[in-house]
Amino acid sequence: MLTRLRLLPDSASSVSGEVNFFFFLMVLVCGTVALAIAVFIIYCGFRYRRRHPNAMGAQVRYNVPVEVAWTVIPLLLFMGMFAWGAKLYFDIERPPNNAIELFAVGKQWMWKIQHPEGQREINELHIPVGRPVRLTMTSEDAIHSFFVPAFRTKQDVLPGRYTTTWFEATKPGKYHLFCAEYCGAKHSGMIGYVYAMTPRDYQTWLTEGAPEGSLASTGEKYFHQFGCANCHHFNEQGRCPNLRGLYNRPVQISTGQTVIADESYIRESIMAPDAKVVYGFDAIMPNFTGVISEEKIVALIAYIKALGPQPGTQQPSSSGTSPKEYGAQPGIAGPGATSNSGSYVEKR
Amino acid sequence: MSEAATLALREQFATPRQQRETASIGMWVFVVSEMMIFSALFVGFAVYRLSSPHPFDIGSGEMELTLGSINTVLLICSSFTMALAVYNAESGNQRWLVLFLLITMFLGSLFLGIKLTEYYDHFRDHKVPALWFHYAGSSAGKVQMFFIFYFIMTGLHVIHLVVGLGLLLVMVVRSLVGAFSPEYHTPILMTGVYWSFVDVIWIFLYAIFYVPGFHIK
Amino acid sequence: MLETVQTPSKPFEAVHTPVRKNYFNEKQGILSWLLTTDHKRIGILYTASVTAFFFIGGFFALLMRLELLSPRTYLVSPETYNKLFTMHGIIMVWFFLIPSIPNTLGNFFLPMVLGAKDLAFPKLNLLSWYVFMLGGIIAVYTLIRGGVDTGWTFYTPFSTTYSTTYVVAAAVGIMISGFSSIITGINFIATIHRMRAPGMTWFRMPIFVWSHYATSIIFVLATPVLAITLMMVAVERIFQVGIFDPALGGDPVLFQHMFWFYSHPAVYIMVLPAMAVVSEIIPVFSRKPLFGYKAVAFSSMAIASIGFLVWGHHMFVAGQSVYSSMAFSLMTYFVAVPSAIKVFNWAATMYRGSISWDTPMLYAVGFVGLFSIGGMTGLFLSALGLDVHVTDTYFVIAHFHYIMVGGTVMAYLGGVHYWWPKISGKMYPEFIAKISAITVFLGFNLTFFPQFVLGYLGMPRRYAAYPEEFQMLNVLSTAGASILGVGYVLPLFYLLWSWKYGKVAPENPWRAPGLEWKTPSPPPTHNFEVTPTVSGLPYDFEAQKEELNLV
Amino acid sequence: MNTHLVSLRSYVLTWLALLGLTVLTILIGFANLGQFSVLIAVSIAAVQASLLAAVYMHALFGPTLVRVIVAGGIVWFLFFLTQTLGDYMTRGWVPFPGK
Repeated sequence: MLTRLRLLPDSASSVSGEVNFFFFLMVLVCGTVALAIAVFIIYCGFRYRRRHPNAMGAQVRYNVPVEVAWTVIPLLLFMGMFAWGAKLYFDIERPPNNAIELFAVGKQWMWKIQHPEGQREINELHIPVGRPVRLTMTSEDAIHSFFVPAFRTKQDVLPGRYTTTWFEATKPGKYHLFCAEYCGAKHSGMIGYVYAMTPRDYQTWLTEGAPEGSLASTGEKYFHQFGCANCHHFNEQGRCPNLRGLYNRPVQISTGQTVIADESYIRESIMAPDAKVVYGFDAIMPNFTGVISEEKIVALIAYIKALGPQPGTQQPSSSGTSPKEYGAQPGIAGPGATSNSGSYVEKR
Repeated sequence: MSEAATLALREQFATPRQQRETASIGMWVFVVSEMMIFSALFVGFAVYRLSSPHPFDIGSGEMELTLGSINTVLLICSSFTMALAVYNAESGNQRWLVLFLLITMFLGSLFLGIKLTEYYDHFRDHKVPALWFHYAGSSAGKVQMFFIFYFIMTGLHVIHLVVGLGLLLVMVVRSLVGAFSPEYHTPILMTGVYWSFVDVIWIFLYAIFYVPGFHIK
Repeated sequence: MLETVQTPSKPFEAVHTPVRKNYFNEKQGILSWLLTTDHKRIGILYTASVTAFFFIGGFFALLMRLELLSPRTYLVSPETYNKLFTMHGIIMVWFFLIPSIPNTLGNFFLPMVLGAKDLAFPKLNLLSWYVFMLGGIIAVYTLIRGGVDTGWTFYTPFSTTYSTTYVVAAAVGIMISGFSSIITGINFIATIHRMRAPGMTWFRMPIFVWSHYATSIIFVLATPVLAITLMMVAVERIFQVGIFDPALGGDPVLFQHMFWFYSHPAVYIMVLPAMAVVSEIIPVFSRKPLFGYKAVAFSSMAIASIGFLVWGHHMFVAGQSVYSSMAFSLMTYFVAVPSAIKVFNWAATMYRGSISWDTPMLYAVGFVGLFSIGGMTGLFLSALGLDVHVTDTYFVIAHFHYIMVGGTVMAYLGGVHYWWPKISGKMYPEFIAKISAITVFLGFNLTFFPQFVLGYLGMPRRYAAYPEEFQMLNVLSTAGASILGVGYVLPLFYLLWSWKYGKVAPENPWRAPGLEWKTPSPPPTHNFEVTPTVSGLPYDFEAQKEELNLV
Repeated sequence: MNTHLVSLRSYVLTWLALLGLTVLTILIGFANLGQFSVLIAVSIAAVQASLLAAVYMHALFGPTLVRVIVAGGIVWFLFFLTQTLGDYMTRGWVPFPGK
């Protein structure tokens, strides 16, 4: 029985060490204070216990220096905790540029993972050690939460929206994957494992899986199946915008604002096409809500990402810096935008 | 101290002044609490309006601006007549007190009638979310969101207005039996505070639901 | 009225007298209770109701702990388990913790501590109990029909779209009980402002009043938001329109903002009155004025106001903006300062006191210890980078149970024992009471301390089944829960027993300086035979030395 | 008997001011000011609400406590509004998507 008793979780990601360190430092600081209070109270309880039924304590009401001290010192301590916590949070939340990009769809009650190479996994996630992995996640129903204790990472997965999380495994092994946001009857069954593998094992795993095709090629299939290709031609003659080179570029929309065509924007354009219509086009695209599943959208996004730039134009850098304006026709586009993740930027 | 004031003094209070002030504080705290009820809806509306301003403008364009404006004027006038009722209660002028209370009730009922007419128009135009909603243009979901907030907020306001009318009726009856005097008319004061609060809420509803749609028509 | 023969010089010694007329025996019969406007009787009505709800909620907790003995589901199905924790949360939060202290001890003692005859609006007070009971009955009806499985947080879109249980009924029940909170808040605020005894200025009010004032502010400002949020959930569920459902253009995170705008301050509704009780008990059993009175009074107000600015710390991983999270985290650290000040002040009050370890003091000191641990683990949760790992795990469960059970319930029991002589006119049995206080303390720690470890290990909350490596700690926790259960059942029996068979209590058994002890036990219907006047600071043992026979 | 808290003159002037502001609101609505029209309309509504509260609801003439209560309520509402909107408006600021 005792062999089952564990007191500490695995520490297997690039941030887990610092989280551990911060945690135990907090335990040390708070533990010391708690112990001091306890010892003080017990000491008073014995030292000043009532020895005579009519006895009265010292009639002291306040002591300003002492009170100021125990207001200011905790405040400073707390500010330190805040600063460190915030810095750590920033590190946990901001993905590096060279991450492997995977997609996860949560639904009652399973995790579906899609690799760009085409592998699909359910309640399992295979990743290489030593490379950051970024997950773009969404839910098909209630809110879920992607939680890997060994990586000290957790992110709610919301329906109708993409959220992201990232981690870099540092130790090969098999780690728990939990859903941490209550999502219904079999919430506690929405669990799985993350397999962190050495790069070589990972390569083997990738090739052994032997999927029919990459995620992008699946997306291409859907691109034709759902009739996208009927309007979205890869030239400027179609009734709809040319999607080549769209990904991660600024797009001017009909209200005059500019948005970045990231995953969220592409998803929104499929599910609510009239929300942000590209400047110069009519809102003729049908609404695919309820027609297409989140997993198929993911494949379509992978396809659009893989389309690459228009022949003859410069390949944008992978981080999306200095992007070119993406517009209906050359020359219509407004000034370069700096917005991110589909947020609005007022036209100057 | 008049007999009415003495009779109205509850046993937990020492003086009529203490009783009056306590009532006033209680009423104002209640008003602030009511304000927080609407505040949640205002915050929700602000969030959605900010994220999709154009569909919300379209929604405002569906509002009947004449009726809305008339209603605003009606409620402002009713607050005025309510204030006059309070004024006459202070001077013990029973007849005028009852008259102004009745005018206030009349204006309030008129508002209610116009509001219900508007609701009927929305129903006719298929603008009632869930029951009968149809919007042909783009972003129908967001336009519907506008109407959801419109119906919840104005509906809640109408409920408050009806409660106010009920209070006024009670005040009319109590005035007629001579319950109030220059020394004791706290219930009239409190009714006045409540009624003006209902007016305040409407003024904000008018600003957020009707005004942005004027230039669309 | 029968005259008391107690000698005024020794109000702390019991004298057998013919039974006086008091609030309890002056009128008899069920109707005299159901139509009463006496704040003391309404306090008793509330006490009976919340005790019933406490044991209903506790029963669910017991079933949950039994289920968690095994890593696999063996006792109840996962669906039932989900209903168990939901109903446990709903009943404990809205039908026990929120009204627990303010509506029982607060109702009973706020006017007495202020030297008033009654609350400002006695009829509204009675109305609040009926409204509360209506809400409670709807909640129990929900329970009988099969319960709710959304978690007490009602997160959308699960609650609005996917749950197949009685969400609307539960939401309506909670909404209605919310109005009882609002009524109580209005009543308390008006009372504190205008019903104080002659001479009782703001800085002569005991902390009990200050804390209840702070609580009332939260009642009045936060509860309406909950009511309207739950109404929107009900509307969305009934009409299937999208207010929060992303499929129709809504935003589930907006629901979380609105919900926590109420529910975080609600935590302070639960704990501020507990602090109020402890701030009364510790000075009396140390025979020493509360140390740093003004700091404690202002920290109550600071908690009530800053407490409104921190709700987003429940949403650090919920898809909230990073900058927003930082602002909320910063505010959370600010609100921790006044809590820390209070703990230090309570400890300092004991220094150089004359400490007597009666049951109320045991509970109060237990409160200080458990509340400190609960508060300090709150610092872990408000540290952004740590919260990512521990939020939505058993770490959170342990943290808020330390605050609410270790804090509020300990203080509630302490307060009930402290004022029991005044409420019932009888003394409770001291020895068994001490045993039960220690049982509660030990059982509590055994139940919830292992959950901190479980949380850091990564066991998510609301799991009916869990990986085997968590079993050992869960078994420990369940063992603790059974001890805790015994500790909670004991007082129910010996307190009721003592009401009939206990020793007669004197007017002021603890030789406390507060106004509520300057009237017979149990008090007469109008609290005081003569309206008291106040001429000095609270907790003034020195000034009442003669009267209380202290040296 | 002169026991009036507020004079008749104040009541009438307030009434006229309220009606005047309503007319102003309507004019603002007709002027095509885009998203500013709702902002201005709400600001005017706030002025109207203050007038109503101050004169018709006697907030200006009653005890200070009443004004404190109202101010407190407004401040709390603004906390609620700004902190919630703050989340939505800062979501795109950080160069990583989906937050």
